[in-house]
Amino acid sequence: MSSLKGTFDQLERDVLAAMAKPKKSFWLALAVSSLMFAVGMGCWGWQIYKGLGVAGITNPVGWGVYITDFVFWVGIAHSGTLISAVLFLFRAKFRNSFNRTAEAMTIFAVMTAGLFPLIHLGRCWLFYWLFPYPNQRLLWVNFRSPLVWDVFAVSTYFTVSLIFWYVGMVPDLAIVRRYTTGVKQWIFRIFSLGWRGTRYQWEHYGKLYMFLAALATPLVISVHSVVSWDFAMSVVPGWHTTIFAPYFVAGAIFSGTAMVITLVVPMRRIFNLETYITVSHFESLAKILLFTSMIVTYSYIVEYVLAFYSGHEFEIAHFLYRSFGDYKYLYWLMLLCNSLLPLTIFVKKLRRNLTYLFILSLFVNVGMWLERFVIIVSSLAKDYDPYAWGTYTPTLIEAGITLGSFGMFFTFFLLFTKYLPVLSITEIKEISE
Amino acid sequence: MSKQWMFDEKADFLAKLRELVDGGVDPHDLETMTPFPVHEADHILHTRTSRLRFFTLAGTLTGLIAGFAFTIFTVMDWPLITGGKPLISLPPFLVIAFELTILLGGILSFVGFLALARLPSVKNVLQPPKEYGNRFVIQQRGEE
Amino acid sequence: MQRREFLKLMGIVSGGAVLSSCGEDPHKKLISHVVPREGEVPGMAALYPSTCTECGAGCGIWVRVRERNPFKLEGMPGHPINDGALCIRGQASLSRLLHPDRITAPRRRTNTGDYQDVSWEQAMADVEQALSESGGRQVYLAGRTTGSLAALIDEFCRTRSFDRAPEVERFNHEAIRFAGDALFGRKSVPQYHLAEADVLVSLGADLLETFVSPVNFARQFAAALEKEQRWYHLEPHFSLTGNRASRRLVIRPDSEPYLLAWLLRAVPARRDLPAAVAAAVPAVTAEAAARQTGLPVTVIEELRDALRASSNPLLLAGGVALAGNNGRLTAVLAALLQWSLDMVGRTVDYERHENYETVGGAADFAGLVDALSDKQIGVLLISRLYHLDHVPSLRDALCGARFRVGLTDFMYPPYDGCDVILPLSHSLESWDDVEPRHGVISLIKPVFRPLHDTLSEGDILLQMMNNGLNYRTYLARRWGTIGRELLDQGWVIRDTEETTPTLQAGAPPPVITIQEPPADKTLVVVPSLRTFDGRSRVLTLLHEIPDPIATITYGNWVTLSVADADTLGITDGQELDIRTSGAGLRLPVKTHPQLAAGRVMVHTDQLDGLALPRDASSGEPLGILPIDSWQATGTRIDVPILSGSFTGAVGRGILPHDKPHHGPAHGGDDHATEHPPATLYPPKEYSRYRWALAIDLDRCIGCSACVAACYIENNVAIVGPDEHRIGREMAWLRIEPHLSRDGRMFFIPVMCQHCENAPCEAVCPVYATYHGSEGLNQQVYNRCVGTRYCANNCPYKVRRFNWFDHEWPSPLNLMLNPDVSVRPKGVMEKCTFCIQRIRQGKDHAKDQGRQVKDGEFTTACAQSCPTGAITFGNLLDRSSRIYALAQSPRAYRLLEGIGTEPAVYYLSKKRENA
Amino acid sequence: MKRYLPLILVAYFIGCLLLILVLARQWQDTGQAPEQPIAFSHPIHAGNLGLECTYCHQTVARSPQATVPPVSLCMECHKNAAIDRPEVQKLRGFWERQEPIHWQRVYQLPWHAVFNHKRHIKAGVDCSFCHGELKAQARVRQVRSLMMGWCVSCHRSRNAPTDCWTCHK
Repeated sequence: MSSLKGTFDQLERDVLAAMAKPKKSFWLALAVSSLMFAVGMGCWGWQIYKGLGVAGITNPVGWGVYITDFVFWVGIAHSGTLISAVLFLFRAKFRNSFNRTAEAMTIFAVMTAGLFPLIHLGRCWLFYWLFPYPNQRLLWVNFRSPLVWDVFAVSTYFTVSLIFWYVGMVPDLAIVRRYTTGVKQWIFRIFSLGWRGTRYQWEHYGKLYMFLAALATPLVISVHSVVSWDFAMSVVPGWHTTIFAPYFVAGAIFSGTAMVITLVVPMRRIFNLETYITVSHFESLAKILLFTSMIVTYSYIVEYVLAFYSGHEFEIAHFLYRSFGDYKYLYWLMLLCNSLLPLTIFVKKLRRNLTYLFILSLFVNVGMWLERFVIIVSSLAKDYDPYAWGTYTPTLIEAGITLGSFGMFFTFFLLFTKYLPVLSITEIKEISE
Repeated sequence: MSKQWMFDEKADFLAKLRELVDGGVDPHDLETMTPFPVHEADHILHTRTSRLRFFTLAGTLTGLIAGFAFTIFTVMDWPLITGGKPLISLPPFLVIAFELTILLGGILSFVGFLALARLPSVKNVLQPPKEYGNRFVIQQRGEE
Repeated sequence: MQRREFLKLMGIVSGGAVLSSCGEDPHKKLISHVVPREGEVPGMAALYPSTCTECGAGCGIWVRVRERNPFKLEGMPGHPINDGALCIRGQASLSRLLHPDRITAPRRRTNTGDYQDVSWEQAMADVEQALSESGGRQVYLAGRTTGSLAALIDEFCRTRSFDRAPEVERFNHEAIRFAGDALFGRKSVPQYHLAEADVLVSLGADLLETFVSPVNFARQFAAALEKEQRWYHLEPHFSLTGNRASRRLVIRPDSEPYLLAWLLRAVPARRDLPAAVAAAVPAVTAEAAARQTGLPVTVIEELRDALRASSNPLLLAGGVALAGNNGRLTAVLAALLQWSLDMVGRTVDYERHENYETVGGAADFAGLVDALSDKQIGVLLISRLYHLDHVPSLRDALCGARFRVGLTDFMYPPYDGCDVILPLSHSLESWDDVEPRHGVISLIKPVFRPLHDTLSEGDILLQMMNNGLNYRTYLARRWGTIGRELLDQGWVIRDTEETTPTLQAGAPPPVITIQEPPADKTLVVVPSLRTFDGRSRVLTLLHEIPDPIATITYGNWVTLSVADADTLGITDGQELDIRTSGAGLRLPVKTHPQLAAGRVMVHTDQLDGLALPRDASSGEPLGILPIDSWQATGTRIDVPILSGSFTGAVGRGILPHDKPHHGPAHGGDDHATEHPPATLYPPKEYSRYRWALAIDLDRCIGCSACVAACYIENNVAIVGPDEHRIGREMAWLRIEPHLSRDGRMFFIPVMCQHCENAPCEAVCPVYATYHGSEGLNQQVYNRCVGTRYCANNCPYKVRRFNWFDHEWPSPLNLMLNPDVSVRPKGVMEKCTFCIQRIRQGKDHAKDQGRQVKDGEFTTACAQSCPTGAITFGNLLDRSSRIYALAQSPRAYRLLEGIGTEPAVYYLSKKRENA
Repeated sequence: MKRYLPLILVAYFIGCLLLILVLARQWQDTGQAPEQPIAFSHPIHAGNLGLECTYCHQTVARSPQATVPPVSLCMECHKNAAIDRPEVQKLRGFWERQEPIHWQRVYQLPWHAVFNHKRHIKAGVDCSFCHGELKAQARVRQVRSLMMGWCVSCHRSRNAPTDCWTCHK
């Protein structure tokens, strides 16, 4: 079995084994996550019926858990395309082990993220007013609003990521086509577009993939920049700062990488993909994690320096409030998760310990969620007018919808692992010859 | 009638290919099917560089121009002042133009790819093509 | 005027067909009139004159009516009491008319103690039967009554042989009337001409809040501001009135007699006091007066000098100054000073006194209480009583009557157990007049069909008198020659035969002894700006608007000084247990930086049934109570405190002369040069109008009338305590109390600032808010999808989000302003500068082919403001008041440093408190 | 069967699209003409008798609302005129009961819009521009969509204000 064909056949069997008849544990996981999803949808339905008041958001904190979730999920969405596109352009070979997973994560995270702007709308049934389409009212949207940029950025990101993911999958779908029969085969026949792997197909395919990677890379950066501008474009002390774009991009990559680790560590074990996803691959990821953690920490410091150096009363008051005010525990917990714990990765032993990495990635996920929460909520809670100061406590509805978003994400992700090849077979073939 | 060779190893496949081209077979008459892109074969066969870049360029340029044109058109169509900013405020419009550049660039690249690679191939969807597994295949079109 | 002509006139105004309201969606129907009402144009608001009856001040109002529904009350310009302004309670009183809890039909008490609705015939028959059967005396006990109704009640009592009990009024100013009676033989409350005085010394009287005629006083205060009047206000606690005086002097509670006695001797008399009187005034040295009052000698000497130098002074005592054990004495000494400094007849007016003669003091009810306890009363008829907590003996004795007939609009506590309840029409449903001040008659006219099966008190009495008259004809007959003027103008000033009294020979009480005031901690009971004596508690809107001092909306509380809170280790919202004269009070606290240590402030209607000790001489409940002990209970009560911080505004560019400094480039105190326009773009040009608002902080007293006016004008939703606790109040306009760097309290009305460079506009994705062509920041409700980004980005935090659909329980929905939409859930809303009024004003001007004239119309807040603190107008009109104010060196704008260029100009205070 | 699966799918999507189009068309149709409590005839009054619109809709030029006439106005003529007709009998019934007539609104604006008849009349907009030729409408029918775009196009063409708050409240 030393022939290339033999190696490839083995590879295909290994990867496609994950698509075999699912085990009980899969069904259990699916049931739990879809139940969470259903709970979230139920909460949302109740919120639509009663009004946004069922959530805890209030004056002056008009954005709370929902926007936190939105930024969190957009952040999660970042690593997928980053790992795929940027590492592709850098010819970083270790990307092949999890680019498919990461891209799938991107798609599902963007889908999840995309729901939150709708959920947080007071009248979500009118969400289509956010799109510039010709209508009888002769009205357009306000292109000066960062929220419209969001609409464009997130939908572009979704579209391009979907194309990127799909294109990368076409040759693999053609492989699956070979292994399936009946209706299932029909579906794969349609979605593999009749791929044959001729030399011109490969030539165009290679160029397309490269262009998409080249387009996606600035897109990745722009999307989270735009998300950060939702805040930076405002006048709210604590939001209105120029470092937000790079700060948020780094934060997104940080949280996205953590989420990749969170997802791939168990997946690797469950689907026995140890041959293809090695500890060294994780070590590379851990280094990204460490690097971005330090950028994020640097940003935290710069924020404070900017505020205090500027001498701007409102900024100074805000940053004192952020670290010593109503949300101080969340703030210090965030620092622990995002700045202190990742420093342990400097120790080689730890960054090669998958269990440790997995636990650390969970902390980072929590920390990054808290970061967004702290930025959003504490900035709004005390801004200019002392009379209007207030605090915000999330309600069960918000918790339910957040839970539902995790449910949705994992539901889609579980279905993905079952119905699509979780590794890029073709690319592994390419490097393993 | 066409001829067909199948190989389990890439090296054998490349050797045969080189042999055929050196033997005077017109590369246009040779079609290969491989489990992954084999760039050496492209060198041997002098495969044309893909014209996909023109699609991408067209898409990005369209997106860029459309982004500015559309945003400027809408503010002129119903001029509404917000935040004391001028009607045509280019910095925010740049964001839209940028996103549209990427979006149309991406979409047109994909469309271009489908067109150039003749996908989706209806024939191959309705009737699955003959599968060669993970073999490297050379087909030579014979003279009719 | 012929009587027939007069009746015809009245018939036209009140008569005509009545629109029957039906359950169908009115928007799907076009309902015709059967006969049109003259002068009424459908789709346009009509104004009808009437008088506010929420308290006894008798402010004239215009009732705005559209499609025969009254939807807004406005002060009547030119009215002798309020001249165009209306207070917070007056504004809110419209909802009394349409309150869902009003009694809708006569009720009879059944054997089980429940009430059942009966017909008027039945109810009246029951009363008649009781009158014929019950035996014993028959007594008529009513709240304060003036005008024709008072005369009719007299007539009724005569013909139906009722005894008329003294009238019940919580704030009966007993001490003032006692002093007037004792010194001048006039048992009435004089009218005070605040505006005419050049030096005003007020002791305790909360002139700008509840005292006698607060709107009138507030207008006079505004007039006095123009004259640079020197105003000293002495009070033990903290009040809006004290805050607006040129000097607020905090004195020890109940220590006023020392000061007054000293002043009586220290200020040279302009009219001699009889020797006996002069001798009776205790000799108090300046040091003793200073020691007793807690004021420095220099300060009381300044007072003396100011009074001495004044050509037309006014000194008056009222409210908490008369609520202690020395209350009567303080009033007497104050009246003596009024005489000695020649105020009587000039600034203290007994000719046109306030009509309080028929009001009873607590002691006056003793006879009735005895009769009730002895079961001598057969039929007791009670009318317009809100509570009797201040005469508990009477309250507890009421059930001693064999048969009780209650005339009321709500089931207030005194009506519990009444045998028959006769529902009263609201004053907007009935004909009447009031005479709050001697010779000042103000018209009450129906503008609304009786909503329920109710009658006016006059009609009920006339029915019982069975003389074939109805109240309308009775009034017409009584008015006689003044009727025409009254109907045309809404009010009439009759000639008066009263004269200015002189000091009676053997006037003052023989011995004047000052009782020792409470030494240490004191509970000060004060009337509430929002609920008066508690009667306005039924008006939900008043709970929705925060008390301007505590910024608490719903619930009861006590106000505590910051120092005491520190010693007690108690914070806002924690419960304090106070023991005073044996009784206890447990309420959450709100700390206030302006309250002196050792004082606890509580509103009269928030005592939770605490029985107040009584004054030994007058029997009146005391308002100054020594606190025996206090302690924090450790319980936390979630009262909605709306203000995030009283003290946090310093250095934020909210208060005048209080700019933040953004780095070294800017600096200095002059606001005009500090911040150059923070924009790269050329300023926006306007063609005809640029609407703007100016708010004079010198005039703003914090009374919150504008807030109530705004609520009603703009259909702002009432959301209730639970929403308030988490910060979801809907007020478009709020009064923010802020403590300045130098320790003064500012009340700053904040509404949408209609910024030139509005941060909210640029961030709305759907153009739901944008800059209109006349400079308004416009919020298009139906375009709003509810991202709330605008609210986040508003530095003034004036935008309100509809977290739920709000309901106006029927029939409150009738008072919705038809020109303003009711915002559905999920939509952002905010102050519009009353765009509907702008629209109508421009519409009217356009009909005449001209521009809008300055002052032609104004916003609801400006219209209601008793001190004229708010000015609305067009900045492009160089001759307008708003232009002049915006150019004033006093003008500044909130948070100028962030470059929003607001259209609301605030004018810093002219005269500085020391 | 399996062979036709894609075709079925395509047909399904096209079907959905068509359904949406049809519904959209249906939704746009505005020609509602509800039945009225009295079958008042504009052709007779405005057409045959030649009454001016303002004879009955008296406030159209001085108020935001055109208003339906009060019953008393109808009765000024119908005390004597055409009293035998059944519809006039109905009218007299209302009058005798002194009961307002609840007409069905034909031209109905949504809650968030204001409309000022006076301004439009004074700007020279003919009644028929929005209400159609009432002389020909036996039963009054909504002839214009009253949709925002319709209002705005006219405002634009006549240089009338297009500030949102001109019409929105």
